[in-house]
Amino acid sequence: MTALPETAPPRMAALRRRLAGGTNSQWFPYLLVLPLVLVLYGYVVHPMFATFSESVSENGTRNYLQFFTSSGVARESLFTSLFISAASVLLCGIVGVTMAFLLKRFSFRGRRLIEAIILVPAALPPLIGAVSFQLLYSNIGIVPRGLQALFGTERPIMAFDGIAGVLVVHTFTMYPFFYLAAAAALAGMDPSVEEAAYNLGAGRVRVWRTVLLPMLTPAMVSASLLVFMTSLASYTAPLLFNVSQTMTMQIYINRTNGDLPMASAYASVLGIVSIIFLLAMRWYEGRRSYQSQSKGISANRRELTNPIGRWLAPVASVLATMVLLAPVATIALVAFSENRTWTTQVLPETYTLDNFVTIFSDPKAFEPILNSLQMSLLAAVGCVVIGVLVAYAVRRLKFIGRGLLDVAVMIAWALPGTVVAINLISAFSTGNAFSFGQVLIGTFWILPLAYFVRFLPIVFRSSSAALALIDPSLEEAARNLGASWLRAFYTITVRLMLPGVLAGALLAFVHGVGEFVASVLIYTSSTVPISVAINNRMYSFELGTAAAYGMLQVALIFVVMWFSGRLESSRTATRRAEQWTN
Amino acid sequence: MIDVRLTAVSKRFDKSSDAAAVDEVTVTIGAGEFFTLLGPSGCGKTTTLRMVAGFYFPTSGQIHFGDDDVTHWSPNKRDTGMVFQNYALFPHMTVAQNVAYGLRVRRVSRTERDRRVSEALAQVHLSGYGARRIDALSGGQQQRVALARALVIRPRTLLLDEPLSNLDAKLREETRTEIRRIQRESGNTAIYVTHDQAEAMAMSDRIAVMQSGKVQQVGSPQEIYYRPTNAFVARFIGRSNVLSLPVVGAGENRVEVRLSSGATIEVGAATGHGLTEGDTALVSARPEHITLAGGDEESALRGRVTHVEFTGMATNLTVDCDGTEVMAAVIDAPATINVGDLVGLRLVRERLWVVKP
Amino acid sequence: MIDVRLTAVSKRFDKSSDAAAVDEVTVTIGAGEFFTLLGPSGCGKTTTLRMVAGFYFPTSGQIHFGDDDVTHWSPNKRDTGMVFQNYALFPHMTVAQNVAYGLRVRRVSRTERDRRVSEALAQVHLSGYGARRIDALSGGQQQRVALARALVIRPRTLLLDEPLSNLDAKLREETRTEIRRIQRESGNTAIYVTHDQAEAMAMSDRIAVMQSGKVQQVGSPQEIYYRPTNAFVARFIGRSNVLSLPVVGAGENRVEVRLSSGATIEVGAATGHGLTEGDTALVSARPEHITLAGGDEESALRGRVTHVEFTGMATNLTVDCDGTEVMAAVIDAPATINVGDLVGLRLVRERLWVVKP
Amino acid sequence: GCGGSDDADTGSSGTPTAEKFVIYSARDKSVTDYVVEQFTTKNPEYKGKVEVLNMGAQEVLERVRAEKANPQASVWWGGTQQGLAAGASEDLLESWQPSFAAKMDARYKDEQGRWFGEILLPEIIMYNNKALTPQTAPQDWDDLIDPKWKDKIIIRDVAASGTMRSIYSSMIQRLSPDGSNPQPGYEWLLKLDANTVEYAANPADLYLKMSREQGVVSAWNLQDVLLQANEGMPFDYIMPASGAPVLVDGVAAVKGGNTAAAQKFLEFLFDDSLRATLAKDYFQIPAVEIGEKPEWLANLNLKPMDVDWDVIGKNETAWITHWNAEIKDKG
Ligand SMILES: Nc1ncnc2c1ncn2[C@@H]1O[C@H](COP(=O)(O)OP(=O)(O)OP(=O)(O)O)[C@@H](O)[C@H]1O
Ligand SMILES: Nc1ncnc2c1ncn2[C@@H]1O[C@H](COP(=O)(O)OP(=O)(O)OP(=O)(O)O)[C@@H](O)[C@H]1O
Ligand SMILES: [Mg+2]
Ligand SMILES: [Mg+2]
Repeated sequence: MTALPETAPPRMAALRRRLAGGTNSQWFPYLLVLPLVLVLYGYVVHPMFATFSESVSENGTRNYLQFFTSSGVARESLFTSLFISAASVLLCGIVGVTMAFLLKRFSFRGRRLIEAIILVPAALPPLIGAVSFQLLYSNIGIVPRGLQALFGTERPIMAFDGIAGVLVVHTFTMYPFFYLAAAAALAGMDPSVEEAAYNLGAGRVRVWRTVLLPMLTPAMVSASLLVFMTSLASYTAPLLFNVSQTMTMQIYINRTNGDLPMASAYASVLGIVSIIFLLAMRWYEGRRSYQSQSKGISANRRELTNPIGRWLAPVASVLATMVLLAPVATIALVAFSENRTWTTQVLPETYTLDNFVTIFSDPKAFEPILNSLQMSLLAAVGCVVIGVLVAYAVRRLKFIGRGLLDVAVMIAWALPGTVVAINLISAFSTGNAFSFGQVLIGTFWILPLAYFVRFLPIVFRSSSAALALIDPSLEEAARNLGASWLRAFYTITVRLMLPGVLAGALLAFVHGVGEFVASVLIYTSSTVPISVAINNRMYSFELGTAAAYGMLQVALIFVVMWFSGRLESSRTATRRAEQWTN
Repeated sequence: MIDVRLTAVSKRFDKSSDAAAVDEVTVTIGAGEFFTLLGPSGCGKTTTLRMVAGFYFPTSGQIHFGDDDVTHWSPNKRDTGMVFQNYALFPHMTVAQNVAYGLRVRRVSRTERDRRVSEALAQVHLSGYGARRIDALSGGQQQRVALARALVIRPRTLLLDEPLSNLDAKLREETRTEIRRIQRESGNTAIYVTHDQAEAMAMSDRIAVMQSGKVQQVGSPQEIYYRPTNAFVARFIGRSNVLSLPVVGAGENRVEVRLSSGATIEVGAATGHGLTEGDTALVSARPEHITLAGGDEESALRGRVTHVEFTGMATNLTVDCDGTEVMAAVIDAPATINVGDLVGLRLVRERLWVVKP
Repeated sequence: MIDVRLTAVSKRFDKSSDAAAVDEVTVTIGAGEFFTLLGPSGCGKTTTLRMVAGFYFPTSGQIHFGDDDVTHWSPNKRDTGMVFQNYALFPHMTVAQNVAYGLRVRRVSRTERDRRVSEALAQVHLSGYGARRIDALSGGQQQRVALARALVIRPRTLLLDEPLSNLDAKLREETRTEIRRIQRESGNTAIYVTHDQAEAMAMSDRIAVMQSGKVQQVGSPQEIYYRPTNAFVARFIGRSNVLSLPVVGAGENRVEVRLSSGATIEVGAATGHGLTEGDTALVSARPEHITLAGGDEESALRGRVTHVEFTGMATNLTVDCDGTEVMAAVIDAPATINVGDLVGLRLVRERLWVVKP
Repeated sequence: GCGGSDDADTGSSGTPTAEKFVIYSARDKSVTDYVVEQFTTKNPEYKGKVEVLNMGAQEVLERVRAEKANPQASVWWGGTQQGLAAGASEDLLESWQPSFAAKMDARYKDEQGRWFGEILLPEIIMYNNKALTPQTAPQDWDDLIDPKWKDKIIIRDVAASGTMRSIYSSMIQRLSPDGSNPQPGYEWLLKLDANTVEYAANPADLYLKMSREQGVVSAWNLQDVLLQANEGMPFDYIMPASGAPVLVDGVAAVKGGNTAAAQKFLEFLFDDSLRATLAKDYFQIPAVEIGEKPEWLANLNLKPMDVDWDVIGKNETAWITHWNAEIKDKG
């Protein structure tokens, strides 16, 4: 036993007694989160305060008063942004959860394929991805023009414009947040709870409404936070669909105008709104418990016949696939069309391989791809390590400042990428305490670090949602059997969180590969990420070449997703889904 | 009237293996009957119950509710109320919300619902716990919530999977009276799984004894106790001596066997026992049906006492009769009996019964 | 030698409310002792056990293991093996992996580990189930895995929270013998929670009876059964009549009370019972300590039989004695006793005991 | 910056052991690739030592601004007059006097030698030559606000584009030479907004929408129109009758960078034959006259509008902010 040696001097003994608690001691949570708090403080919180003080530097609170005057752009932008964000959450929620339901609860031909491509929209390359939406759904898009040609109308039909267009893009690119979270939660849920509801006479819809969805709350909260904040910080979509009265557009415009304080005011408001939303969600989630209280482990085998599902699910899924793949298909069309020949036609008339030839004939063509892969992978690993730890600390440990830590992690997500990048540059262009005296700007490490800071919230959130469903007594059992905290943590807790963690890591990786706004400010010539390569082609209006690059990126992410799908023992998943359909 | 009928129901979890969790079970449960499934751990009780509830589909066989073939109905159409062995409470709801769930689904009005919920909570001695979160309850309290949730909807068929296993004796007795009362009043059918034989005996109209997925015997508690079909049932329900004795004569409902002393006795047997002279019959004799015999009695087993245990009302003896250990629970045993004594044991003839191996 | 000591341990889940789940519990458990916590559902047994294991910290009070104050030690330092009431099995591991977990942590060599795992599985009758997934086990099988997982590491202190609640009588008896054997062999301490009084009586060296978070009595099974401190303990452990009788004389360890017939009898009482002439004493009399009295006996209770139940060895009578219902379990009751008969009941003097309210 | 001083003394010696240097460029990648290749051929000691990062003009400013404490770049190549001026006023740029400065018109360079105009960007009217002919296209700025062009005009979103900011500011300044009364300009822009069918997010978006005929007329810079037309896009331009505002696009050496190399590179950039090639192949109008003009340049009857860039410099932010808040999408 760990009895203290009697020879220990009294003061040593006192200290050792205090530390004897080990992970039980009240210091443990602080020790665990201390490094993280430093990182977050240095790169997120401190810059955030700097931003705030910048916003009040010149004329005090006057910048903020603009948000309260009825005619101001500021207020309108705030409302528009809030509206877009709320609507995006709703739409993404509906699409994501429905897809999770169809794919995880039914088995049908082609389900695996859809599962593999389901995240492709999230992998759409920046700029070219947005362009593909325009080419599809806007006034000049294939669909409206096709319909116009079909019905011979004067104007394009069903063209998405303005806020509607933004919402389409948001729904497409962000529903994976919901899909992944819901899918992971569905897999981790105690099935007998659902059975109990059926047994009490509830129909499928009712069970969803009253049991499954509430039980998915942690996942929904996590996804809602991510989508809400992404929408709030979304830039390209409003830009392309001409919704200039949004917060991010105003930040950009004010920066270009050189009105840095006003831009900072916008950024601060963005942060404040995000914090309020985060706190509201935390409160909502915290009211209930979601951990299974069942005794033992119930079989994951439930068998329900459902003739409607058997037909509906495949049909719905085929439709979904078409819609999902449309933007990618559009990029493909562009990639195979000759630069600048596709103008007023509904579809391009001439096709060519030139764009790919152009890329492949460049000896350095693969460099951006490899760079992006490498840096995103590094960042994803970092996100997993830190994100999981923080999620654990915030959910399971009691310490002062728990809520603040939660807020700090998420703030990085709410800030526009440009702001994060600029914060990083100022933090690392000289050696200081937070960078351990290292100058990172101009080195390889700055980009992975940026991705890490930006995408940590994804992993953190999804891990935290996964953790909410896990019965803490499992970890207790491991501790009781003699496992140290660390061992219990990685052999039990992390292992059970894995679906959620993997989902988050995948998203973080995918986002890393596509990241542009921050990358463009900190990349170096040896670390050109793929997004910057695409962007360069875009600016010289070599759409086809850019699209060809985009296709490479999509293909690459597809491969990664396919592999990670295998990793997560898709065999059991399939079996499970089969049992549901029976 | 027949309420629930299982016809040759089997369930194989693993298509490749040939062990079935439930194997060709055929039982018929009358309306209003209190029917118990009894059997050792892992014998297929829960699996059977889950097929009745609709969570598993039989690999083969049919399930009827009255005249309806419900084999493939979805669970929510069946109007069964199940207490899950693992409780399966809704963790995101309070105690009262859990109990009220089934009533909500049934669109019971608010006032009526509140009334019934608090009534149900009172029945399981949890009044005042309505607003608690499930994770702030003790194990036994959770089990009672699960019970209240199933009872409150007064389902056509109650399915109770060890609903009292985590309760103390006092509470258990009260609750079991309560369950029985509710079931009788509503006239509904109940299928009950328990591992407590006394409970099964006390509560049930009929009992099905299962082993390795197969039903060994179905009958009233008395039938099962006094006329077990086979050695397993005889031994599983209470304690029993199963003696191998040579058959010297056989009738339709009786068999004549010879004891080691040479005396022959007639023993009851089920119709169609199929034994003839020369066979060896297995005869079940419960300890309390064995008494001490006078030294000169002919039809007695003789042996040496190997163990004596005084339990108050009766004295438990273990006697070695020619290598067979025989247990006897003797009332009014002389205080002088000691280990090593030679005793004679008389079998209470009317209570002996021939069982299958 | 003292192994586990709880000193005024309290646990309040809700700081605002004044109800404590565990309330000033002080018990001392010797090394190698088999100690049982007994009490109604929700009385704080699990909470106490969890504080010993280190999952809850006492709101106040200390816990010592030997000379070490372990109140704030982390669970993995305590070398306790716990069977959780809800099993807490690792869903992502097979049966064998679950059982092996504690051994792996202890760096037991592979061969040794395999040996001990299969031994432990055999002890709980699950040989051959090693490769199964946990969710492919029945409830009772899961419980046995949980038990094996705790037993296999031979911990210094075994903490068993209703480890047999989902097993059938046969298996339960076998497993309980096994647990006792393992515990005796290793000489380690066990704290056992059960709701089965017979089990508690049969297994325990000492029992603590709890109610609403408070320990009511600690003692050997005999003490608790024959000399309960208060009416609650008397009624909770087995069945008991608690009669209110006027005190006519008091000694240090005895009290003289008057029966309704006018006769006085001497009843045993704990030292410091504090009763004096004129008080009313509560006297606990178990049904089996009440026999039928001859019609002329003086020191007898008289009443009319309201209920007769023949249970084989004994006949349970309920008799209404001047408004007090008295239960008696009479051996050799004349077959002629019927409801409505007037009977006399004799109390077995040596077994009566004065209890606190 | 500490990094800069190290580089300075090694670089100034001009030995073959040259230090590497970084260029932030808002120029097209094809241009930068070509120029750098020429540069290293001529200065072999710099082979493999020149790094070019291509990005938007705004990003160059953001980056240089953020890296002030430890500059990473040595050359800022390509940026509007306004952007460079902002950089200069924030003390981000090195002040020096290159050999070509003397030949340069004072309008096209910073007084203190912190930046120098490299090329001139006339802002003209652009149209889709499949939908319109040179005759049917609008001939002057004021034609753009004619209701007949309603929903025919596409504008690259103004606030984020140097080109567009210049054009819009010029339009205001045109109607109020001292900039004191922007109201007539605002009204003019309101009418233009009424005719504008859509604002394009970026140049690519503008080209896409123009070529797909969501609109057929725009205001844009000459070089890009010619480049795109040369690549086969259906674009052509009209030199506005009342003149084209001429923007200056310039270069600078970043303060604290590898100054020696930066100066060497910038000197090379003003090499006559190089500029002739760039003028010919990339439609650049050099800020310093070159000897042999390519045909298109010779035929270009550039008619500069008389724009007071100082007035614009003072008011641009206020005007564009006003436009953004009060005019955009309100006409
Ligand atoms: N996490 C909690 N929060 C609030 N109250 C709790 C919590 N856990 C238990 N309780 C309450 O504390 C009391 C004691 O609970 P405990 O689990 O110790 O009971 P128990 O004796 O183990 O009962 P059982 O035999 O039913 O398992 C109960 O009334 C219970 O409702
Ligand atoms: N999902 C499953 N997959 C595979 N085998 C299973 C599954 N569920 C149960 N079994 C096996 O089927 C058999 C019957 O299980 P069942 O749960 O019906 O037992 P039970 O009679 O309820 O036992 P207990 O009293 O222990 O709860 C057991 O041997 C069990 O291991
Ligand atoms: Mg079971
Ligand atoms: Mg408990």
